[in-house]
Amino acid sequence: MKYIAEVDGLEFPIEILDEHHVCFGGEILEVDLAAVSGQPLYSMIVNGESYEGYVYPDERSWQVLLLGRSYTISIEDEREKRLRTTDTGAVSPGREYTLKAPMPGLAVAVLIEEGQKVEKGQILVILESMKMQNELRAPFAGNIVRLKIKAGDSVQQKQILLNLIAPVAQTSLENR
Amino acid sequence: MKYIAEVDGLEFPIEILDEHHVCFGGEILEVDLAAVSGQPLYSMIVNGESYEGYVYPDERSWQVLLLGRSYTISIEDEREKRLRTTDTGAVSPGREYTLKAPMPGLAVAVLIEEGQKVEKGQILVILESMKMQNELRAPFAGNIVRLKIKAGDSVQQKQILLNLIAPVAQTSLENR
Amino acid sequence: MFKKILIANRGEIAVRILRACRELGIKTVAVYSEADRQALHVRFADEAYFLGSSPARESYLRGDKIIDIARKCAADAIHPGYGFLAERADFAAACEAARLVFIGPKASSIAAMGDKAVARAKVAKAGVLVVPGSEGEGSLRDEELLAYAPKIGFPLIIKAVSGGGGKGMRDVRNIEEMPDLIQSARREAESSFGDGNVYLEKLVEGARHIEFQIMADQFGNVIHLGERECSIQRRHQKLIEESPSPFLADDQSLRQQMGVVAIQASRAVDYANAGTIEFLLDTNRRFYFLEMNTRLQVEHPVTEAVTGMDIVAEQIRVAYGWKLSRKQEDIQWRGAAIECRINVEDPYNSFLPSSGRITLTQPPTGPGVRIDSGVYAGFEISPYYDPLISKMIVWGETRPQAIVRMRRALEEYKIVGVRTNIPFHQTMMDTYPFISGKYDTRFVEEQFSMLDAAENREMYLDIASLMATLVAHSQMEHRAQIYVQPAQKSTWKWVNRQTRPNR
Amino acid sequence: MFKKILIANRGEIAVRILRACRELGIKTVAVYSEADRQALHVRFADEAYFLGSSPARESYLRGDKIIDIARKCAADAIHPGYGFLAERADFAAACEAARLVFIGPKASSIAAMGDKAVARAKVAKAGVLVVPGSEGEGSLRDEELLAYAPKIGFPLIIKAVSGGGGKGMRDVRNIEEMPDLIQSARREAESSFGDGNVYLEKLVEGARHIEFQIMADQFGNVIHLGERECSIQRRHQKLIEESPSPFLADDQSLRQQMGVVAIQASRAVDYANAGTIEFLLDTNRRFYFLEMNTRLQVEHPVTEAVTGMDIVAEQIRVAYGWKLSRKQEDIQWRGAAIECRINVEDPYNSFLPSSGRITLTQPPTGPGVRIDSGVYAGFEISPYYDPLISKMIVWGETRPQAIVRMRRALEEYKIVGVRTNIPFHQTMMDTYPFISGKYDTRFVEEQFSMLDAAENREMYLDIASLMATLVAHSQMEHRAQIYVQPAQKSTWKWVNRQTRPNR
Repeated sequence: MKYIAEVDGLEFPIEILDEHHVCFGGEILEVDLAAVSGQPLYSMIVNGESYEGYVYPDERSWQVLLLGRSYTISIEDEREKRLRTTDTGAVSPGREYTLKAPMPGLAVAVLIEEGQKVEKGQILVILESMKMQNELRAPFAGNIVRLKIKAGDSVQQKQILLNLIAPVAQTSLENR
Repeated sequence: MKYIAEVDGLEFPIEILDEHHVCFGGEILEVDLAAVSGQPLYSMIVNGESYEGYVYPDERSWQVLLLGRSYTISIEDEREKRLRTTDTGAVSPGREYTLKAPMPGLAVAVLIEEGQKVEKGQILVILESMKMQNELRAPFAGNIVRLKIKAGDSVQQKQILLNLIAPVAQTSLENR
Repeated sequence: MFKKILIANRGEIAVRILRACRELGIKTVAVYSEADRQALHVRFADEAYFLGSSPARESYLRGDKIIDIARKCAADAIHPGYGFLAERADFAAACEAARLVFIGPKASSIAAMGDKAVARAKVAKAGVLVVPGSEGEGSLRDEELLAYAPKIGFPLIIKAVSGGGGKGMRDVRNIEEMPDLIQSARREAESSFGDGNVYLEKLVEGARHIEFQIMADQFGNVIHLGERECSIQRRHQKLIEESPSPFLADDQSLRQQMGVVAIQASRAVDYANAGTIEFLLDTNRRFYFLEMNTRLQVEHPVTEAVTGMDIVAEQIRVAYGWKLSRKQEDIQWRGAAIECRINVEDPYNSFLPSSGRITLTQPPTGPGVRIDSGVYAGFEISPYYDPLISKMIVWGETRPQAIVRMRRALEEYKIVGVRTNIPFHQTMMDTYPFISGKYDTRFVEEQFSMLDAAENREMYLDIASLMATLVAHSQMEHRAQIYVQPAQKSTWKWVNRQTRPNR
Repeated sequence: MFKKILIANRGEIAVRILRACRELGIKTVAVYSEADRQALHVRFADEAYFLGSSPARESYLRGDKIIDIARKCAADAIHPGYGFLAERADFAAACEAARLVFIGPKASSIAAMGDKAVARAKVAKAGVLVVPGSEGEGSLRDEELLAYAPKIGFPLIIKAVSGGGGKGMRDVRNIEEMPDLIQSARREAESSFGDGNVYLEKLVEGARHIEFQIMADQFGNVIHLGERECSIQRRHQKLIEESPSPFLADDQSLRQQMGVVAIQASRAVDYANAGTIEFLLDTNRRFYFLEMNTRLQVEHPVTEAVTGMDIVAEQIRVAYGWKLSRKQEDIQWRGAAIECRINVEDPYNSFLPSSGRITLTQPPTGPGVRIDSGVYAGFEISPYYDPLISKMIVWGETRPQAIVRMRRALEEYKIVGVRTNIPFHQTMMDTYPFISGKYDTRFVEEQFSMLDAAENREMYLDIASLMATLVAHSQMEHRAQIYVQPAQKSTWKWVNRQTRPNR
């Protein structure tokens, strides 16, 4: 099985040869992956080097927490990729981002309106939780297409607050 | 639901009234039992007193580890008990004990023969495990009815080593 | 000695107090909200009583219910911990009225230090510099605050009158942004302390936050246990504390002087039990009295680590009426200690709080490591309370040893199910300003960024990619299809690891 | 300093050594057997290499393979930990030959102390009393041992020549039982050290086992870090150790004297690195040299707790060729420390070992508690190795404080899935002879019984019954049937808890 892992704009071709061998960047590596206590915590020994990290699935990608550092990695098997890249007819659509409440709380302030243009990092909503005022910001520049709450609403965890759409120009590299 | 709990020869009648109330020794108690992390570790609050203990099922009884002390408790619901005690026709059979290997190891010595009479506490088998010589003893006086190993055998965990039968005289109190 | 103590708190500090009681042979009573039936403090206590529903104002802030329970179960004292009712003079008074010993200072001392105006007047009389502010004016309305601001000058800070723990604090750079900030400060103060009153205070630039631990008995004996450096803060929330302070390390006379002042300030309000005098040090090593926390501090363990004294046990002893167990000259400091506060906040997502069930926790152990935690694997973190779930304290023969030990311990600490700020601490421990001890209270917000800091650390792009791919593969395997394609060259080379910095 | 160290061990001690390396900025290499792929030392190491199948003789005793791996991965030193290859002079020599630094004494010192005859001759010359034994005769055959026994007199002990950790030891009361005991001792020695040779030694009655921690560099500097009391043993396996020894507490001159002798003994074999001189003290406070352990001891943390020195880090530094970091006069002792060895042995079932998967572990934390463990929730305990899975060390300002702290910590320590000897330790901490410090090496076997000891503790028959019933009920509920029967009286009364001793 062949995969392409993409992180920070770099692409790593990775071929799984068998349970304990992969071809990584043209080199054969001996690997041993073990889940610790059946958790998303993994012990990986690769050519004798021992690593331990957390691996969480994200919307479209995987987040790896390794040695006190976080990596966002998107993985596709080569078939998928080939199909996507050869399929030149279609235009890659503008990205859509759905802002969900990270935890239950009170929306003490909603600082934008539906249809409004926002900058990357701009504060959209202030959510009070754990006695703290938490600022929810725009992950990238775009337009607010759906606004589902108003100031004073109390929201449940994972409740959808609004949708943000990026101009078509955005490249997939900004996935990070 | 009514139960009789028996420990150290004492009998405690316990009636479960509802999820949070029991009648214990004629007194109504407020109880709240919670399993910790879904383990056989329990937090129990009874009339405001907070206790935490391990509760393991045994062959015929329950073992409770509480405040650094171990209790062996047999529980039967009153129907069972009544049936057993009224059913005077039958003779209560001699107890049979099956000695299983507590863990994998090597039987370095088998100190008894099939059919032999043994005393309570007498060493039956010496099992080497974790580099230690472990003496397996008779839990009560009786006769060896089936001997399934010989010195030099290596045995698996829980493998049956022998069976011991107590004379009919034995009372159930010796369960402890 | 006391027979039974009720702990009017939750989480790690309730557990910390339970431990002290147990070691003193005192029975313990826990109180708990709906969300906390399975909490560690309930499991560890000798007795536990239900308090109310999850929001603090319906449970842990219900002093009336708590006193009621204490009397019913025949407790003879109440330990308030920190936060909640710890600095409420009315609660301390109510305990007294109910013939329950409040393990803390007299209500009058709390009131005196709680009223910033009185507090500052008193210590100012003792010749101590104080940070200029509006506290003398009583509680002002919004327009009054806006009018007063120019007298102090910008930048300034809005602070909650019944504040603490950085709650209800806002920095103000100019008059324009002030109105909104007053609102959000009042909101936060209201929800944290049930009191939305705020006052203004000058913001001292480049300041360090250094505090002194005080211990006093009821016979007028007062000693200090040295200082704690608490300048690593974010939104006025302390994140890392250490003792001794690297800033005072080479300045024994300044430490001496501050210690004396701290003791004077405590005497000024006739203080008994444990307390903390907070100072601001400006870049010219001038120190200003900030406030006194009339309670146990979150960061007390770093002081315990270097002095060997059990501060909570001492609190209980002096509250019972015993003399201090040590004189000032008996206090000896050994080595260096650092504390990292482990919060359920995601440092990669602007420190948003995280809640949910902890599915695995593996605390670091070994030499020189102490964990004070209120959680365990299987426990559900509710959104109702403070995000602090655990404190990691390390001790070393020297500060550098403490830092490397903290690095080691942070890497060992595994918590699955919720996001924590452990990566923030790991990054901080590799940051030059922290290592060299050259930082002020603005460092985290103004100069520190997870991303920039990360730049200085080696990347494991290849390892991370491989790990993610193997995990993805094992999960996709069932629907995987073998797909043959022409071999392809890759110019990319396996990273040479000889140069990897020590983990 | 070393760049990379291979740790030729497993379990808690491998983890302990890994931690020291990490704090020194040294890369770590773990080796593991089939059973240990998921072990903590493999997870924590920078590199990990497979050694062989689970039995020690095919993995952790394979010095050849280990040296081979060390060279392949370019390690420059090997730390043997304790047990396995730690006291094998041939292995130390092989490392030297392979230009790998053996972190421990020179092979010649190991050999000298390994040969009990040489060892005793040397220290006897230094005017130290030695326990009479047959070690001078070389390895004797069974009949020779039986013939020699009367010269020593009964009771005596059969000991393994390449012994340690109580393995292959047997007490002999009379000549009749001796033949069988020789056999089982040889068997155990063979399986533990690959050497079935044994010798005889007089059994000193009412003796206490007190040992001194030695630290020496390669420049002839030798210091001692004080004593450890190790008399709480079962089948010659230490179960609890403490420092200082309550027996020496009031006898500074004897401590002084023993320390000097310990240093002399080490010099006698030109010793370098960490080592331990074991003494027996008889009831008349006469002390006899027993043997020297030329390695790190399981119980080293109690010494670290009272001196503040990191013994493993110091081992690595002196092995690299640095001078001792402290002089004798720099060593200061603070407070008291106790260690309980947590074994997977069921104290309610004649200490039979237990194996299986640990489903939950909740180590105690808080002030003054240190855990050194090699296991975690989800780890499978295999039957191939030592039953020691964890060590709990507590420190207190005084011995009584350390004891109450240990009680507190033992009660907090939750391990589910395997049976441990924690209840044994809990019982011991409540036992008068231990509390008063009046015990000898025979105490556990001859005067201590879980049952008798339990008699002195309050029973919770009612609570235990209720808990078991509620659990049983919740599990039987689905098949439960309501059964009405005439009400019945019970003369039994709810137990009054006011009198319950503190937990």
